[in-house]
Amino acid sequence: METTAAGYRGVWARLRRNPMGMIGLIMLVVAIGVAVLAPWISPYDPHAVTRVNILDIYQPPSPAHWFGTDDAGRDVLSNFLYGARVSLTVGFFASFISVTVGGLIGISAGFLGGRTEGILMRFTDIMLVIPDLPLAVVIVALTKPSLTNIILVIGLLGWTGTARLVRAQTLSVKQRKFVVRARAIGAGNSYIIRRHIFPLVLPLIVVNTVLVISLAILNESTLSFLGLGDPATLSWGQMLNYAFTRGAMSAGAWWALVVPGFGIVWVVLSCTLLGQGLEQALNPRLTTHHLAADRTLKNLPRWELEPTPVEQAGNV
Amino acid sequence: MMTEVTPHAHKQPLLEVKRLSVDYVDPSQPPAQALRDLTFTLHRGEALGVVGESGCGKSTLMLALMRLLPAAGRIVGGSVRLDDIELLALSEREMAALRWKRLAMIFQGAMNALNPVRTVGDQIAEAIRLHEDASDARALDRRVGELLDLVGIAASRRNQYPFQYSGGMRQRAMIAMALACSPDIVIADEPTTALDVMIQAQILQLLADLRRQLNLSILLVTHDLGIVAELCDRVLVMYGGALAEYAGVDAIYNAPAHPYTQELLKAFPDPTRPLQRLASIPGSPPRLNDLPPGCRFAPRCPQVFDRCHLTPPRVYAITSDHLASCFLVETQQTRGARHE
Amino acid sequence: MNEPLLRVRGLRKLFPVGRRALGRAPDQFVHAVDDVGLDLAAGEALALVGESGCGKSTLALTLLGLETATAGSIHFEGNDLAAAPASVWKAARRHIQMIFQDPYESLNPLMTVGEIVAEPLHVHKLAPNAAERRRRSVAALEDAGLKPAEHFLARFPHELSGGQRQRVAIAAALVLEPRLLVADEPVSMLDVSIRAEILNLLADLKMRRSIAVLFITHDLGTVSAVADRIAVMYLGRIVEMGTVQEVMTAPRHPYTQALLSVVPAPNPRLRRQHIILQGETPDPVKLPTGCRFHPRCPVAVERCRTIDPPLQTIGGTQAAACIRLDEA
Amino acid sequence: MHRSSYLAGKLGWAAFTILFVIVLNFFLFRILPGDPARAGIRDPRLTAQAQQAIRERFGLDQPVINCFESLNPLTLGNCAVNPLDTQFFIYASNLLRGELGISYHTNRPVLDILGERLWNTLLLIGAGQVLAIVLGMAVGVLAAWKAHTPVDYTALGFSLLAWSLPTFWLGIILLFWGSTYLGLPIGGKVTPGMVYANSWEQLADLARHLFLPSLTYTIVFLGEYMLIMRSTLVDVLSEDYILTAKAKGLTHFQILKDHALKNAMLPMVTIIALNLGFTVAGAVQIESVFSWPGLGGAIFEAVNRRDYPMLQGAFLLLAISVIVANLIADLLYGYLDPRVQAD
Repeated sequence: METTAAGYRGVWARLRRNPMGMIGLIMLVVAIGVAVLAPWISPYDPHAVTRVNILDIYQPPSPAHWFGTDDAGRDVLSNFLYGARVSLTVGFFASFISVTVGGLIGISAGFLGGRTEGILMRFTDIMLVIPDLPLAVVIVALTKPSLTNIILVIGLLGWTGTARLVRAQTLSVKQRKFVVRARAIGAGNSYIIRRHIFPLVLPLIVVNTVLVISLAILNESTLSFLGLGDPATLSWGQMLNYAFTRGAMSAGAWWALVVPGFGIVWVVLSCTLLGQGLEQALNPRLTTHHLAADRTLKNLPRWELEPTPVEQAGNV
Repeated sequence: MMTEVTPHAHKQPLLEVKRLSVDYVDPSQPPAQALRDLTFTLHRGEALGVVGESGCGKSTLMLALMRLLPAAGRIVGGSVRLDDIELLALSEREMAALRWKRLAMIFQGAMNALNPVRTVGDQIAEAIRLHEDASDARALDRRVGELLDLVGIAASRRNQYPFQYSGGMRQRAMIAMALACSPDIVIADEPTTALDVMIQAQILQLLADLRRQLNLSILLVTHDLGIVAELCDRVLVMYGGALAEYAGVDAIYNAPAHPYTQELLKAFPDPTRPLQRLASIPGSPPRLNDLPPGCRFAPRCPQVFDRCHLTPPRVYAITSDHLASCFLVETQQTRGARHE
Repeated sequence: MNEPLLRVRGLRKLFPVGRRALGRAPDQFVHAVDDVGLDLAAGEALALVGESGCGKSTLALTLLGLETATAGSIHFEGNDLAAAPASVWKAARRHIQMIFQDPYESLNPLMTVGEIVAEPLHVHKLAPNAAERRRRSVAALEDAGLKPAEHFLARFPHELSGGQRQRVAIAAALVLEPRLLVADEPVSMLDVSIRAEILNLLADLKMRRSIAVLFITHDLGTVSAVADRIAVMYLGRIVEMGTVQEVMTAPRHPYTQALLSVVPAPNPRLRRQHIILQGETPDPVKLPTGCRFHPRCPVAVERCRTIDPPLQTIGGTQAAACIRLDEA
Repeated sequence: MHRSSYLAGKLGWAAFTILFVIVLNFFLFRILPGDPARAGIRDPRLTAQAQQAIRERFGLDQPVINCFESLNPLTLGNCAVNPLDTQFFIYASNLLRGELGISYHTNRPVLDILGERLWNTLLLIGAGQVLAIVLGMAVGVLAAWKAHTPVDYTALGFSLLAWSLPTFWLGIILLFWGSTYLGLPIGGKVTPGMVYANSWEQLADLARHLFLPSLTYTIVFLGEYMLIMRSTLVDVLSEDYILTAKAKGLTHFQILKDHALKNAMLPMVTIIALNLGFTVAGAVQIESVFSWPGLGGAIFEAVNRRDYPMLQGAFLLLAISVIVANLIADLLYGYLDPRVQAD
């Protein structure tokens, strides 16, 4: 991705005109709002100990429980609202780790080059080929499944893509003449990275972060669904795990299966849309699509032309 | 070697462009008037140089002639006649059949204009297969070899890919491809920019030789007045999407009528007269979506007067073969008329 | 004789090619710069002319310390920089500045004009405070012909035209008050109408501020607007050197003659006989034997295959590297 | 670059990566708390004899590697041990003989179980992946061709949505729908206890079981391939050589077929290869939802049953299959790209 001459200014203006990006942003803001406001907007407290009656289990949606109840007679809506907190926490923290590690490795490899780059990128290539989800499953299964561990595992396995992207971008920025110029002036490596490389790699990192968040959220929900979630918190993935393994299917309790999944899709889709929109806003392509529909002749007047001015001017 | 200005005055031109106008539309901005009322002719065997600085509309002109404008480009008026065919009235299918067969192109930067994953010979053969009967594979193969030979590439290199060619050879291959269907007109868009001076000279020599051999009509689009002086019979100087001056090559260089042409020539270094100081034209070309109300060159013109800022000048004829879009021409003519 | 500002002797820059096999030294090299010597006096402009791949840009980068010389010496104001430690280089860099070919690429798009011009002061910690930096930036911008300078300080490169950008690049070089300005193809990306402004500006800087200019170009046409002397390079070597008058009116090396003959003249009445060299510049890895120009030379004789001619003075200040000089 | 050296380089790299995975697989299980060997000794499901057998087979009395008696808890040991007598070497030589241990759950050799399961995974991935690639690329080509038209926006919207669906959740929803309304089986590969009259019936039963997981797979990856294909092709279509082709008089269809697709396929092959990692991750999710007896399912079951030898073996095999798939893609790339073919 090439950072445009316009820099960061105008990005917001372009993002505002980008329907995908704006829909994503609004969806993400709504999700964050729900997570923050969960204690105030939830009809029930999911942490409260209640005595469960067999009749409370898998109640269909009703005015008391808009989204029905789950396998333990708890209000699905309240769990759903609180679940946003877990997903977003994991998403933000894990992607922070991934992007930091990947960014550092990518910038170092791209900027330093030579042997450092060779070693770092070989390592990245290996990590890229090892399937991360099965590896995450193995690691979480061997350690204690806690939220911190899940964040660490997802974060530390999810940096490879970022590293490759950041390296490629660093390489292209490094070759640009203003970096050579800075060197010719006598600027040192840390100055050049700080002042010339990083600001131009940053937009890419921002776009990438948004996408890494969505991947982290997907991974967390998968781990939780596979029964490797933190037992102390209730994430959307865990809600699905409980529903799936505790008879929601046979009970026909679609609400217990649909609602948490909807939450995951909402957040992941919001990040995906925002990421796409941001990329287009940061990197407006000026390329031409050569097979675009041919509209070049529209509005053409008939070819019976009045005499050209040249002919009129015939005072020769 | 000097070329007479009007060898074809009474013959019907091969290509006749009248009042061609092109806009680029952008929903968030007023349309850019990339080309306005451009009128010129091209005769068989003639080489016409289209000269102008970046953004003057010369590339737009070339794409409009081939009807290859990008999606944002609109031909909003005018006529392009090849013999008796009105190109702007053809359907897309009819136009496609005519492209390359009669109007071929040599693009700038042949690295990108050749498909990197197909062999050079294959890309040349493709053009022939498309427009001519090519059922005889042997003959086709021989033809490709001859074409490469014509541009000075060993026929044995037909099975190589563009990346195995040097920059100069890619440009030669591009020329061979342009000649594949024996077109009437070859449009060359900055065919030598980004090439070294010596390779540039080789390519220009090649174009000149081919033109003589094949009686080609060449439309040479360039920013380099020197190249035009070397190769062309007539010159169309463009400024801000419109005709500034249009004349035979000798008149343009030795009796330029438009101040823009005059200034451009002063800015161009002359190797035969070293140590002269170059003149520059202050300011920059107009933005095509925000044109001045009067003459497009008025803001930079050293001979500007009041009227230039008010209305755009028409195209005036100095002689039947020398046109310029400048009020000065009109003034001189009326003054001349009064003196008579 | 006075010590010139810049004295280069026997400068060589080789790039190894291919893979190093198990600790063995590479046996093939790109001969980018191969035994080059030149002098440049204060306030003098030397044009270094050659086709792409002749080593002229590598020579510039080596003079700026962005490439390390393989052999030879670079004496700048008496100090040999070729073998100098980083600290000497850092001090010298204040006095040697460079401007690049592409003004769209050589300015950081995210920095304002003010920041770009003040950057060298910042890096060398030359201005005690922001006001001083600003004062000197404004002065440099005005020297580079951007007036009023205040009008430009807060603008970004993309808001400027190509010519203005190149002026900003020149201002950023001038702010350190350099003694040597290396200009690598400074006008080849600019439109003709703007080209002259920049060339004239360089000529003025040379005259008024006695800054030495090393003007690198492939275009012999633009040389005379700036330079006093010309050095023509072919495959890493200087093949001809002399004043502009000498070289442009009476080139002696067949390569220079050919190069000059193909510069398009902007007038059809001046169409001249072109000496068009066939083929392309040979691979700088496998250099021809003898004179490295002989495979393309229109006047080569048998001896040229074996004798590698040195640069020899012809008369006046002109020198050329050709064994057939005496015959002509 | 010569084609043979390209080939050799890629093969060597794949071998090195597999070696790395083998080493990782060993140390991961010894650094993290759940050491399968030690856990195995304490596993109440095993008889004392079996435990003794494991002890010997894995050299559990031996130090992990030189100088380290054990890694978790970290215990230093003798550095002068014959390297052949360490657990690592025993693990490696066992591996060479195809000895991956014995499943705690079934008491069968892990290798035998995995051998059966590998084919099931390949069947599932193969069916889903081929369909997703073919359909995804076809829709992607269409969207790129008709970029910025309603066709494109519809395809794009669908793809972004599909990309955002958690695989397992889509699986659940499809399973819920398919089993309720279409009467499809709720999981497994075959109907238990069913007697087939002929092999057609057996095949039909397999197809019924394969339908929903394959559909899930196809939908999820369809979106991804479509997005990649579209953006790659849009880039290619803005190249100058496409304009050349148009100037030559080729129709849009000819340009797509003869010029754009081959250029777009080069990056596609690489990207598809890199995606295989995620593809396999998808197998874990789908196989657990549909109780499909594949490698992913094996990992899921092994986690729930704390069946460490199975977990270790399944992970190893899964990682190796991804590496091999990547290798195949690299070789394909070498075949497609003339810059590798040449010379």
